[in-house]
Amino acid sequence: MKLEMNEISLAFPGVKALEQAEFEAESGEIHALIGANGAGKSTLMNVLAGVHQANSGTIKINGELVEIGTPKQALAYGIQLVHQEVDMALFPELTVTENVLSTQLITQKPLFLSWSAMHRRAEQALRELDVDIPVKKRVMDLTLAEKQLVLLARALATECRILILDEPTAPLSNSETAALFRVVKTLKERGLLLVFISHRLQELLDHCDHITVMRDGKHVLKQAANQLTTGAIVEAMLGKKMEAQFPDVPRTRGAEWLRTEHLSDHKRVKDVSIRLHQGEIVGLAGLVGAGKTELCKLLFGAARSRSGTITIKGKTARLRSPHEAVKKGMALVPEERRKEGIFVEETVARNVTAVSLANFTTVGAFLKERAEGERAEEVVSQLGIKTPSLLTKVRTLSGGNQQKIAIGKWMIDDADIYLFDEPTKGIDVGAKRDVYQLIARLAARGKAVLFASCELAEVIGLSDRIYVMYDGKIAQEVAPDRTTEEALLHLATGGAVHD
Amino acid sequence: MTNGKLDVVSFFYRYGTILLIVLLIIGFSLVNPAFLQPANLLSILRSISIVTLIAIGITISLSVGGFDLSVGSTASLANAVVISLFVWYAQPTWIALITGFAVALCIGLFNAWMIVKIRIPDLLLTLAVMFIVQGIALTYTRGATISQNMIMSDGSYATGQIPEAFSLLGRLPYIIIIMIVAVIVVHLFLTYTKHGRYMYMIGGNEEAARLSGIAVNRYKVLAYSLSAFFAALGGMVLASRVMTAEINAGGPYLMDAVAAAFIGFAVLGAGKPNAFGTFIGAILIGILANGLILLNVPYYAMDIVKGSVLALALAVTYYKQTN
Amino acid sequence: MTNGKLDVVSFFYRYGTILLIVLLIIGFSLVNPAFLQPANLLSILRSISIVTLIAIGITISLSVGGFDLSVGSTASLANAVVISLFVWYAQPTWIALITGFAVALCIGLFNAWMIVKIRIPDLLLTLAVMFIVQGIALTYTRGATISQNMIMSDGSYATGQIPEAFSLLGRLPYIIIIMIVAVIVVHLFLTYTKHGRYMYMIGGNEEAARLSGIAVNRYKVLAYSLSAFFAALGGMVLASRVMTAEINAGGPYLMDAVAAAFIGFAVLGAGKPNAFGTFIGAILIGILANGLILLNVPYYAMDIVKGSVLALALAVTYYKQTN
Amino acid sequence: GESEQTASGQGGETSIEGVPERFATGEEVNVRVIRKLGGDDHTAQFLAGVQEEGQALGFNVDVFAANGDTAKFHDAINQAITSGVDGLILSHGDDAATVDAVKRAREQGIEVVAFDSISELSDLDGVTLTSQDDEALAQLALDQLVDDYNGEANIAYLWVDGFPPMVRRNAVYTEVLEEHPGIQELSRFGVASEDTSVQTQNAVAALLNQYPEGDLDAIFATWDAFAIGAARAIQEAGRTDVSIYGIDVSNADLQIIQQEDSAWAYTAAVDPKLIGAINTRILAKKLAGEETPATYDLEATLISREDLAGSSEPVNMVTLADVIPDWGESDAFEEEWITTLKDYYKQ
Ligand SMILES: Nc1ncnc2c1ncn2[C@@H]1O[C@H](COP(=O)(O)OP(=O)(O)OP(=O)(O)O)[C@@H](O)[C@H]1O
Ligand SMILES: Nc1ncnc2c1ncn2[C@@H]1O[C@H](COP(=O)(O)OP(=O)(O)OP(=O)(O)O)[C@@H](O)[C@H]1O
Ligand SMILES: [Mg+2]
Ligand SMILES: [Mg+2]
Repeated sequence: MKLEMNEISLAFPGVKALEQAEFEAESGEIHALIGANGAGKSTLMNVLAGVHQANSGTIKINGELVEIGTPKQALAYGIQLVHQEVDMALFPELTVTENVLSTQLITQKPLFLSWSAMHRRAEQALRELDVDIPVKKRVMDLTLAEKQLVLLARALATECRILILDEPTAPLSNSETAALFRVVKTLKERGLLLVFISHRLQELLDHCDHITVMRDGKHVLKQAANQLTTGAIVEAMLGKKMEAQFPDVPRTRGAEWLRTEHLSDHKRVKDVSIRLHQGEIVGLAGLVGAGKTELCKLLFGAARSRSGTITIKGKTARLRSPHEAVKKGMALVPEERRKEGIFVEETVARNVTAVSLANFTTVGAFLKERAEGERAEEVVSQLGIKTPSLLTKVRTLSGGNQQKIAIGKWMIDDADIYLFDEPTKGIDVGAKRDVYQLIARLAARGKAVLFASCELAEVIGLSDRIYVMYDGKIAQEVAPDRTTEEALLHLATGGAVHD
Repeated sequence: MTNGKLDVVSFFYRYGTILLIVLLIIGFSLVNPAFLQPANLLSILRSISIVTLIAIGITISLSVGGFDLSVGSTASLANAVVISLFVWYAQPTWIALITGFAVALCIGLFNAWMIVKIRIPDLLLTLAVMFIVQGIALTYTRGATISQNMIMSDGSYATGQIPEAFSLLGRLPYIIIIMIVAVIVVHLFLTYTKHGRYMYMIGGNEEAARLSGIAVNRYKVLAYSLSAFFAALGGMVLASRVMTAEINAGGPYLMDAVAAAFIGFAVLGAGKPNAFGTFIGAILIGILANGLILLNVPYYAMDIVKGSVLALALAVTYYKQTN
Repeated sequence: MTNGKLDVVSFFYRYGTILLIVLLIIGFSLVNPAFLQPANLLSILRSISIVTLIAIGITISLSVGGFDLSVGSTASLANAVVISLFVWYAQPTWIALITGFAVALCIGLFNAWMIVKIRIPDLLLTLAVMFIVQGIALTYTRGATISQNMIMSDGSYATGQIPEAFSLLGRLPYIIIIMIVAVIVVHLFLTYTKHGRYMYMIGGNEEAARLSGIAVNRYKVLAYSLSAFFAALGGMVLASRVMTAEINAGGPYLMDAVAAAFIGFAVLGAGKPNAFGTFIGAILIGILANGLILLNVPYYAMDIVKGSVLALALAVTYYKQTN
Repeated sequence: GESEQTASGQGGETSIEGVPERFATGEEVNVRVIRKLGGDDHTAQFLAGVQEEGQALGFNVDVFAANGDTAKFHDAINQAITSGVDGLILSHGDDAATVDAVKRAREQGIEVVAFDSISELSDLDGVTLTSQDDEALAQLALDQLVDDYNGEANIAYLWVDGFPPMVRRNAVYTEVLEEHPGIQELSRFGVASEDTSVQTQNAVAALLNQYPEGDLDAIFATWDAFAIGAARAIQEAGRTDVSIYGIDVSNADLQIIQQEDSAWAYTAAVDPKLIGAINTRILAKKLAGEETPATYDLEATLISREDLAGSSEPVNMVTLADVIPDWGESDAFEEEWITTLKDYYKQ
């Protein structure tokens, strides 16, 4: 089967998301779709899946013109899309079973459902993915990674011919990513066409057959993966050569600013003792579910600890809310941006100034909107946020640009201790570099940075010291220049310490 | 937190409302043994049947993530239509019933159409429709009560009689049977059929449902039609019970029905609008109303107790999420 | 879609409600020139002032993503407290006002506490509190109207008088001034201050607001206190206008206030609850009620017109998102 | 009966002399008062009247108001029947189902008195239907209006359909208009809702703007909630050219009537408390097994602003009796044994 999308154009108010975009792929291949944030990857795939209707252009399957106006029509052609924003595609109050089988129920005819059969099918679909999530659990109680897996299971549980995975690996760690690609490979062997969107270029080069690169809504390159290098891809997607990934900004380590002793919440964080100095980037490495997010939330007062102490700049702190943490000079870029980081119905400017409004007030707390706009403009250009204007609602920005906004809002106010929880998730390589730069510059300016990530390479590349977390505990502290990804992975999966 | 504590909390979440009902029954019957007489228990069931029917309508609209505030007026209008067909036009029972349901269906379809096509948020649209339907009901009856032998505007007397068969609807045991059948059917429908699950999916995440290829609009139309249907059924049972059509007769049921549907969320830990829970919610309200009269609580203080018990039921339900 | 069409749609979104008001004014004054007399326009403003004050309370609660249904009962209670302090206890104006506001504040704090600490959803909790406060108001007045020189339960007569100063609140021009000042202050507060901005952010995404270091709970407490404050202010202006405390006097304002606040969402394209929009919404409702009386529309048909105009306003507002 | 009251056996068996057997032993009498309306002052006074009289007679009186909810009204009646009360006083049971309910109550041997309820009740054996004489109320107020303006007046009519008393008052109004073609109805308004008085106030304010000074002479308000709203609106508009002729009275009404320049000139009324008291007395007679009539109309009185202005003290519902002869007093059904019983329980 051959899929052709020709001259697809689509304009949203203020942006031309797609301009004569082209996409061609065939069954039995894994086809990577690459592009900078806002290049139009998700939009193009949304057109294919019937979520958006193109203003012009044609879609052909096996040379035949097809009309895809609704998700239902797309499903009829066997087109399945695993959405980038998982929360947009899940039913939080319903069980895992119902979420996995949500497209499935359609094809079943009997009036009454058999719950036991449904649970079994869902379990089976999950087992194919090698994951173990209780099927009767409600999806709102799952972690982001688990939610992602549920979505994958949903796609697998359905008869499908074209499976589009829009950044499925963003919340996954290396081992889960590997498991995912195993599944993807078997699907390919079954003759499916897999479209894979990701910003992790290496994994695409390793696993994909063809690569299509988009830039600014246009097709720029299609080639077999084995003829490409990361450098070539990056050049195609950014339109310029890529400099060194990890910045080398000189910094000096100062006083100890954050310290925890035996910090526990008796659930996901156990007996964590870490320290963080001024002018230092400390990595927090660990697989999905290791407890990194929970630890960050404890440090930020967003969750309650049950025992242990937190010391900030030498003073024991009892944080009862993020509000208090912010007052003590802390900042957190949370993991789930859509739920926790941004205000989707507000404008870019208002998002960016959300935490620093106090800087833009006159007496009586009245706002100085001009000053606010000017500062917002600076942040937008500093982070390279791609937005039609400062007054655009954040809802309409691409995933990566939303992530930049979640980071950007902490850039105006001067916090001292920065907690980054997976800050590079879903952003393109160019922007990743910008984020690394930004973090390094923060440290150089004498801030203390805790950098939690499940991408071990970036932890190694950026950090001065690394704590490896496993099962809620700090497995070990390592120095980045004396370790490798393999060694970290070993520790992060509960392996014993070799020296 | 220890597991023991967690269990207590989730026990309360599941069984809190039912426990509250049991405690109230015990309390009331200790104070006044008359409370436990079968006749009194039957009166309680009878007294909640109209609220339950209307609340089931609300429950269905809640299941798709909507909220139908127009059910009270729809009940009023159905009440007026049915009685007027008997009294003014001497129609047989089946014509009256069909007409009543047809009118309600129009309201349901109008609601759904405005919500689906114009995308007016449910709460706002049904608020507007509540006023409109209330006005239509009032205009239809010219603001007067319809009753047998009433004086018509031309000075003659209305000659139509309300058929005996119709008056059975509001009598024991039929009134209770209608309620129980409605609860069971809707509960099975929502929980064990494909359509019910789709409705919950739409309620849980409309966008995701649309992406899953569910015919969201069709189910919303269904939900608002059913909601109007049950409101009309409630209005007709009311008509049969009081044998007249008073102005805005269904209006006062709205708040109690909303309360019953909301209490029902947590019953047995469902966490979702569900017909069985709604029934339990209605029972709670009904027992309170009945027991407080038996205890001679002054009528003006009853709202305090009702509100407090509602708040307590909510607190028990939602305290779970606090920790 | 062409840009021209887009502009028409967004023009309607922004100015639809105001256009509707202008059309109504032109229509009514063509039919009956009396409509445009200054005296009549003042009557309209006077008639909407209480609704506007209560609706402002709702608007504030909506801004933090909540919904305060207890405002109507709070207004009733404030009305009863103020009049009773005058009539039963012969207190001076300032004590009566302070007590009234203090009582309202307790309600607001209770609402906020239950919502923030027990995490009961706003709509449900304030529904329960609505019943409770209504019951408290009824019990406090023993279900009777409080008026000067009334007979007390011990057979004596109430001797307190309502001070002249207090009765000014409900008279022209003060009643209109109070309303306009409230609209302006709240509008400035919500739109141009840091606190207002924070409240909208909480309404937009509570979790993100919390993680942005905004003291979410504190703002919720503020919002519900302000909501109760404006409800109480509405109740007191009502008290001054009618000089008695009727049973549940504030209750009927709830629905109109909700309608006004919702219509206000779209005014000038705000897309959010906002005090100015709420005021425009109240004006729309007030003009309708007044104009329809001048047209001699039977009262029972007024609800139809009111509901239809509300639906029209909503349709104009939300049709935008359809395309 | 005897005029001497004697009570003996304070410690043991009670026996009250000179009263019917049913009350002689001091055996409990449970009375339930159920009113369909609620939320207005008339209700509060009516219930207070029943309660006061009932307690004076040594009854246990429980009251319930259904706030206009018919089904709730019936739930309360059912419950009263189930719990086996001795007597029932119903008020405003104007729906057909009330007839069935009262039939059932009678089958259980419960004595029933109903006020302002559906007329079929008077056909039931042993039931007394009392009413305010609505025709008389309307006639009194309208006659005064016709008189004052010599049959030539432009008026506004405040009335709402849907309630039996309103229907009866309207019938009189239509008749009077036919008889006096000089009386012109310019406009009408009426709502029955929880905030009737305020809505009326806004509506009359609009009407006053429509009819400038001199165009409108009088307002006939068929309910005091209308009259209150109209009076306030006229006062707010600062007009003195319009007079209100109303029906019903409450303490709040009296305060408005007595205000300086009040437009409310006349109101025709029956003392609601007295209604309650008389209903109770009729019930007592039924319990005693005495003969009672099938219907009873309570007499209406016309209260004028001038009457009230004559008083040096502000007048309220109690002191109204000092101003209006016979107000609130009636010895209807005040049998000698009833006085005896009251005296006994006074101790
Ligand atoms: N619903 C929408 N309304 C308006 N603009 C939109 C909408 N969806 C996407 N856009 C815009 O279209 C452009 C392409 O967005 P798209 O989501 O396709 O990017 P992407 O390539 O998937 O980026 P990322 O890697 O960040 O996910 C962006 O500029 C975005 O702001
Ligand atoms: N809301 C939740 N409900 C139940 N279990 C949860 C929840 N959130 C996290 N967990 C579990 O707690 C453990 C630690 O989760 P946490 O999110 O802190 O991990 P993490 O290291 O940050 O991983 P991730 O890469 O997913 O962010 C995991 O086992 C996860 O399954
Ligand atoms: Mg994307
Ligand atoms: Mg995490």
